[in-house]
Amino acid sequence: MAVMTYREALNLALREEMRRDPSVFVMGEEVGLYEGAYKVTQGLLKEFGPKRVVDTPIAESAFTGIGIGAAVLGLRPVVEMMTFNFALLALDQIVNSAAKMFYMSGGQYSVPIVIRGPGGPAAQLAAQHSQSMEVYFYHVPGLKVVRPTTPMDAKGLLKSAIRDDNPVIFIEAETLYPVKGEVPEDPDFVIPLGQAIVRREGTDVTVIAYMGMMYRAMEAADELAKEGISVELVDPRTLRPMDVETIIGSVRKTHRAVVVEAGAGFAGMGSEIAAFVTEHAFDDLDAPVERVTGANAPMPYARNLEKLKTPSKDKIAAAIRRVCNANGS
Amino acid sequence: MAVMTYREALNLALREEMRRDPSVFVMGEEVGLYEGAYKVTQGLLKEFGPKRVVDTPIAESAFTGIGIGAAVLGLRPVVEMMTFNFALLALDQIVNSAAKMFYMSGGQYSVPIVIRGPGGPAAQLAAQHSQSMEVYFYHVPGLKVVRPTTPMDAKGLLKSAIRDDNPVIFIEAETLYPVKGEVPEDPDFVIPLGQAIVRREGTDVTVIAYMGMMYRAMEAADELAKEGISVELVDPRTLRPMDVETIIGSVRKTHRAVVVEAGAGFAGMGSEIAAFVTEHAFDDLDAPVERVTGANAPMPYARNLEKLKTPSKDKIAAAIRRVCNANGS
Amino acid sequence: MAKTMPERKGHSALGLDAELARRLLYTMLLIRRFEEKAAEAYTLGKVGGFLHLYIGQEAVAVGASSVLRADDYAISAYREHGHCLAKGADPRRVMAELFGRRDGLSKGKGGSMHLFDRSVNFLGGHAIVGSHLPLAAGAAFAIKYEGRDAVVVCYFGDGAVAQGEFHESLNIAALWKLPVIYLCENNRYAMGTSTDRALAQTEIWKFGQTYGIPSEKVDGMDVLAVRAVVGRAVARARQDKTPSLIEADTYRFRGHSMRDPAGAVYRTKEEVEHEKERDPIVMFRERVLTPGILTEADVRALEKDVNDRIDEAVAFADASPEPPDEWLFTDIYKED
Amino acid sequence: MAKTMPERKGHSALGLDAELARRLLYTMLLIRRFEEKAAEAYTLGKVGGFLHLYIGQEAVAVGASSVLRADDYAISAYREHGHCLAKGADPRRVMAELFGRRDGLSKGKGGSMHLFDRSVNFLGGHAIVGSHLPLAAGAAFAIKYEGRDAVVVCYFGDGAVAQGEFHESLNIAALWKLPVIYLCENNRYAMGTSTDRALAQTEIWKFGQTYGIPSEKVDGMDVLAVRAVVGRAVARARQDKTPSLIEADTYRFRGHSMRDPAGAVYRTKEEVEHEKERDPIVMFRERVLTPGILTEADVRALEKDVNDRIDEAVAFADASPEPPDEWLFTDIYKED
Ligand SMILES: Cc1ncc(C[n+]2csc(CCOP(=O)(O)OP(=O)(O)O)c2C)c(N)n1
Ligand SMILES: Cc1ncc(C[n+]2csc(CCOP(=O)(O)OP(=O)(O)O)c2C)c(N)n1
Ligand SMILES: [Mg+2]
Ligand SMILES: [Mg+2]
Repeated sequence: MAVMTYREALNLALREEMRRDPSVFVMGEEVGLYEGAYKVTQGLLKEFGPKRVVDTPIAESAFTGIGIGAAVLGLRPVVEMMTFNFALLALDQIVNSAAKMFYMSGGQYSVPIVIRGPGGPAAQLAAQHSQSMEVYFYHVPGLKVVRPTTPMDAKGLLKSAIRDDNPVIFIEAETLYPVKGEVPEDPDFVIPLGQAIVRREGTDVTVIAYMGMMYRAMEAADELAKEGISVELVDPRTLRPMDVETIIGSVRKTHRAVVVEAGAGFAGMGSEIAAFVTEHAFDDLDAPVERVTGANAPMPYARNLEKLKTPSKDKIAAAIRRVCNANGS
Repeated sequence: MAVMTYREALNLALREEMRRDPSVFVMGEEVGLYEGAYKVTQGLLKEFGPKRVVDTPIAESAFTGIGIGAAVLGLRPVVEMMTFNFALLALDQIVNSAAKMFYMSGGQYSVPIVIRGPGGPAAQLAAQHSQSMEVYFYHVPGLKVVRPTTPMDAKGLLKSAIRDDNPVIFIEAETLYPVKGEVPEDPDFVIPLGQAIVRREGTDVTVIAYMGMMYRAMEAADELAKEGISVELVDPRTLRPMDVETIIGSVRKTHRAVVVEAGAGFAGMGSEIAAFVTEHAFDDLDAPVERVTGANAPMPYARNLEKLKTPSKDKIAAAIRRVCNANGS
Repeated sequence: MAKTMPERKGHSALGLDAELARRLLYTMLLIRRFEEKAAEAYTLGKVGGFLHLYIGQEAVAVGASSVLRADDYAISAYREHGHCLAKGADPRRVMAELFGRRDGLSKGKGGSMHLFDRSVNFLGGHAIVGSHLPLAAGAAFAIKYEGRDAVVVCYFGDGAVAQGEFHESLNIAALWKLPVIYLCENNRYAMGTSTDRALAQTEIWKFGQTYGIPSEKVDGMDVLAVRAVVGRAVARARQDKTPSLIEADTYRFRGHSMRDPAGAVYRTKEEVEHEKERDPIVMFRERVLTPGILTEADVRALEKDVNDRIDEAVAFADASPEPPDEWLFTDIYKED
Repeated sequence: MAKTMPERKGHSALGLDAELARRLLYTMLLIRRFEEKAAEAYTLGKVGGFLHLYIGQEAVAVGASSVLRADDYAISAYREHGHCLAKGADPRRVMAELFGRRDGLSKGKGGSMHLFDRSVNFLGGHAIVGSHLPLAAGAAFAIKYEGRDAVVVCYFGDGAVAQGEFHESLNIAALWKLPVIYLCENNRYAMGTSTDRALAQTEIWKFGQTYGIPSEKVDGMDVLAVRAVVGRAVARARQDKTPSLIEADTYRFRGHSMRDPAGAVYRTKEEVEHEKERDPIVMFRERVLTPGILTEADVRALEKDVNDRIDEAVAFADASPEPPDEWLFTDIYKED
């Protein structure tokens, strides 16, 4: 194991897969000469040359479609969205071409593409540049959707995504790029898509969270441990396919659940998780599932308002306390 | 009251609002000379002329953006998506321009636009032309989202949408256009956005459904009435803002709930409804909320497969029976 | 016997001998007959959804495909029966797809708008106007990446020209020198919208000039003219990866789809009748009969072959069962 | 005293008298100084997020705005401080917006990338590249719908030219004859991508030709040249609703944003130094000093006015409180 940043882990995953498989290439705005707006592709142009590290014009729909077309012919494109906010311009290609081609062709043409880049709340980037974008993808049959929380997951899941024969939406986070963690250097290390992970074992309540919210949930769990509340933390890692079993298994044990998400709450990921947890573990639940979500507002620029938009450690802790104090306990 | 089709009711709403307010105009592909791909705009070109009934090239992003720009200056555009499947091409404009401009400008520029057209399952139109599109919109703060089930609602809600100062996504259904019903001819008749309606009173279970699914739920309710199960049918009509109160009120009374939706089930509208019903009425619920949803698959072309994709009356009835037989009763 | 096979002698053989005449006429007749039967099946309720007929435009698909190799690719929009058949798809499996049956090209899951045939490198039937233009560039990108000399022909309508993806794709194809031929079938209408109501520039080929790529207009009713122009574009794409924009001046004799059967609101009967005088099949038949390249008997024999083959296709489709219910959930994800 | 007010004598007065010279120089200086102070505030952590400086490009906004009336509109992307100030916004409120304070133009909710000022018809700051081109056409549509003779100036970068919305908007603006002036500030780079790596056609003005609209290139470092070219375009738009495409040849002296301060990876130091010799403010100062249109004393007085005004803007922004917490939830929906 080596200690490296989330950014470095992604970079290593790209390098390893590009070395392993000549059909893997990277494409997007500023991925080459500029080495990535967030430097995830640093050094790749130097190692692999312009054929495999392709700078594109600002034309999200076209270069995503080009990636899809190339994937249909058997290449394995990794298309970078400089940020996922811009993926709305390519959404038709992703939803109507990438996700459906295998089905519409009756299994003739698969689309082994990865579309990756940062998404979610950033630092004072305001309404158009700070959106939690997974909501546009995880509903869609034909897509897989990954949100990796740790450097290790970033590496292991990105490698799986690249090797997957289906379109994978891989949303990183600007705020996590500098986060450090242990990462296996073994180029054969992968983490299968569709497997949640229990990040911390506990007995009183299950908290389901990912990305930045997992880090805040950890802080909340630390705080609550001092109060005698034992929190189990589950990270879905892959949002589609969702590892329902691991989550339900945990809730069956703890009898309580809190879902945390950064995005706006109405009809978000938390809604689905709350719904299936309740469906599958209704009789095991001692309290309704609590959702702690981003405010139902666009992202404001002002620092103080921005802070209020996304769930804080305190809000998460308060929700955990609430479910733990709910009757039935 | 007159009896007219859903299509005619929409047409009448457009006419009345265009007569009432010269700033209302209609824009989209084939809305004028061709009188609408589905004839919703029939006769409008003749009555209002090409200045107010504007045929556009096939350029969804641009003409939606043009509508938004015109709305910012105070006009009230009604932009037709020939079908909502094509709205993905305009999603960036809708989400990043229309929904956020009022907020980003600190309340200076509102965007009184209606974007309307059919969406949802149609007849053998396959994967790209038969999608339930509301999922891309109801999550977004700044948008309102309407799905009108009956001719009366179609008229009353479209008029409210046009008068509303915010961007309203108004999704009709191809399959409902020929459906007939009573419609007030009074040009002052409107139905406020954000109000659910109890379409049928009942005591044993609340079924929440809209559009085609409401009609199937009605058939199921008829069938179940014969078995002695009394079904209350609630139609949200507006998905955002959602009338949580009416739905919760009904569930508090019946203690059981089934949500039906045509779209794919994972992370759809049903997830949100199931989640908030459980949150608000957990102690009143005698069984977990059941979701009856479209299959998590793209829409197939073949008639037999297509039929399986969308919830049938039988599937709805079965779910209602299941919740009614769940322990707790 | 004539088949819809790619020419074996190489694409530069543009001289009109009996073999070539037979092949071109056969394929145009095949498409025409296929569609007449499909329309019939539609009115009988055997074909559902939207059905967009290609009748009148056959010379474009046939002329273009006649210069393609088996390892070249074609991709199209939703009016693609002709493109798919001309690339060599089996009419039986195409018809079965329209019928929504298990032996259809896409197992009945795609339908008329989503024909795909991997065995002949037909990359589909795409129904969001403009969306397949980037896909075509992507296929061309892959060809170049792999160092092959295949090419991609991308058929699209005049309606797609107003879409942003037209511009984005042409710009990138030109910038990166991708071996793709953008072949616009200008049939003067996008549904009910004539080109002059949709485009500030109705000479569509001129758009290519700004990007600095070879751009030409061709009589899309003349199969030999199409063959010649596309042949040159294919040679450029093959040899030095130069993309092209070609505008084929053509006309659809039917309405936009079976739901617009007359197609009469936005154009006059006279116009339609006048255009029908340019029927590409009638004209080409004259062209080969007059100098005696083919005889009347040859043509009758071809017609009979075609009719038999299409009757067989209908019978095949009729006999093919519905896809099994489980197939609703297959082909969503590819498992390794 | 000079103000950033629209000219009162009418847009055709292009002769360079002292009054005009003062106004143009004042506004360019104002923008330059504003941004220098904004950059300072950024390094002090008072401004957050992305901050894109306009330094080097001032002649474009100032030349263009100088021919606009108060009832004309302007709209831009995220590098819009200059466009907003040139249209007449109060620097105090612009600075307060950058500081995220309640007295900012957008109450602190928008920030540097989303300046809006209804009082001067500035339609915003839009941060999705290409997305405001249709919005500009929409505003022009509304003007025409209402029978007014106002116009819209839409500023955008060379990077937006590759986006589909560029093509869609130009086509529709030309087709419908909308009174919009598309003014491309070609500063040769979109972040780190030079135009020749993004566009098959780097002479951006040429794109307009295909749509049949007047298209011109202008030296974007020469405020009078910009004024003249945009003045003609405005006259055409006002009188007969003809849209135009103008390419202003300009350069950004700083990096793409404060996060790319050097802007040195993709261009050479020599290139930057060379371009700085075209500094639009230095050049214009020479231009007015040499023939004595303004005196050195005049210029010094202007500079002092500008510095005072910007100091005042910073003080104002500093003093303005944060927006109250409740404002997170206001301005999402407009209630009637
Ligand atoms: C993005 C999008 N918008 C609208 C439609 C609806 N539509 C289907 S075909 C068509 C007209 C296309 O015309 P053209 O490209 O000229 O092709 P043709 O039908 O003439 O072959 C339209 C508007 C669509 N399928 N996709
Ligand atoms: C759709 C979209 N893609 C990517 C970005 C990221 N981005 C921000 S600015 C920029 C470069 C734009 O360059 P240009 O249009 O030339 O304007 P300039 O910065 O030179 O003023 C890019 C790629 C974005 N904001 N929007
Ligand atoms: Mg056409
Ligand atoms: Mg630039």
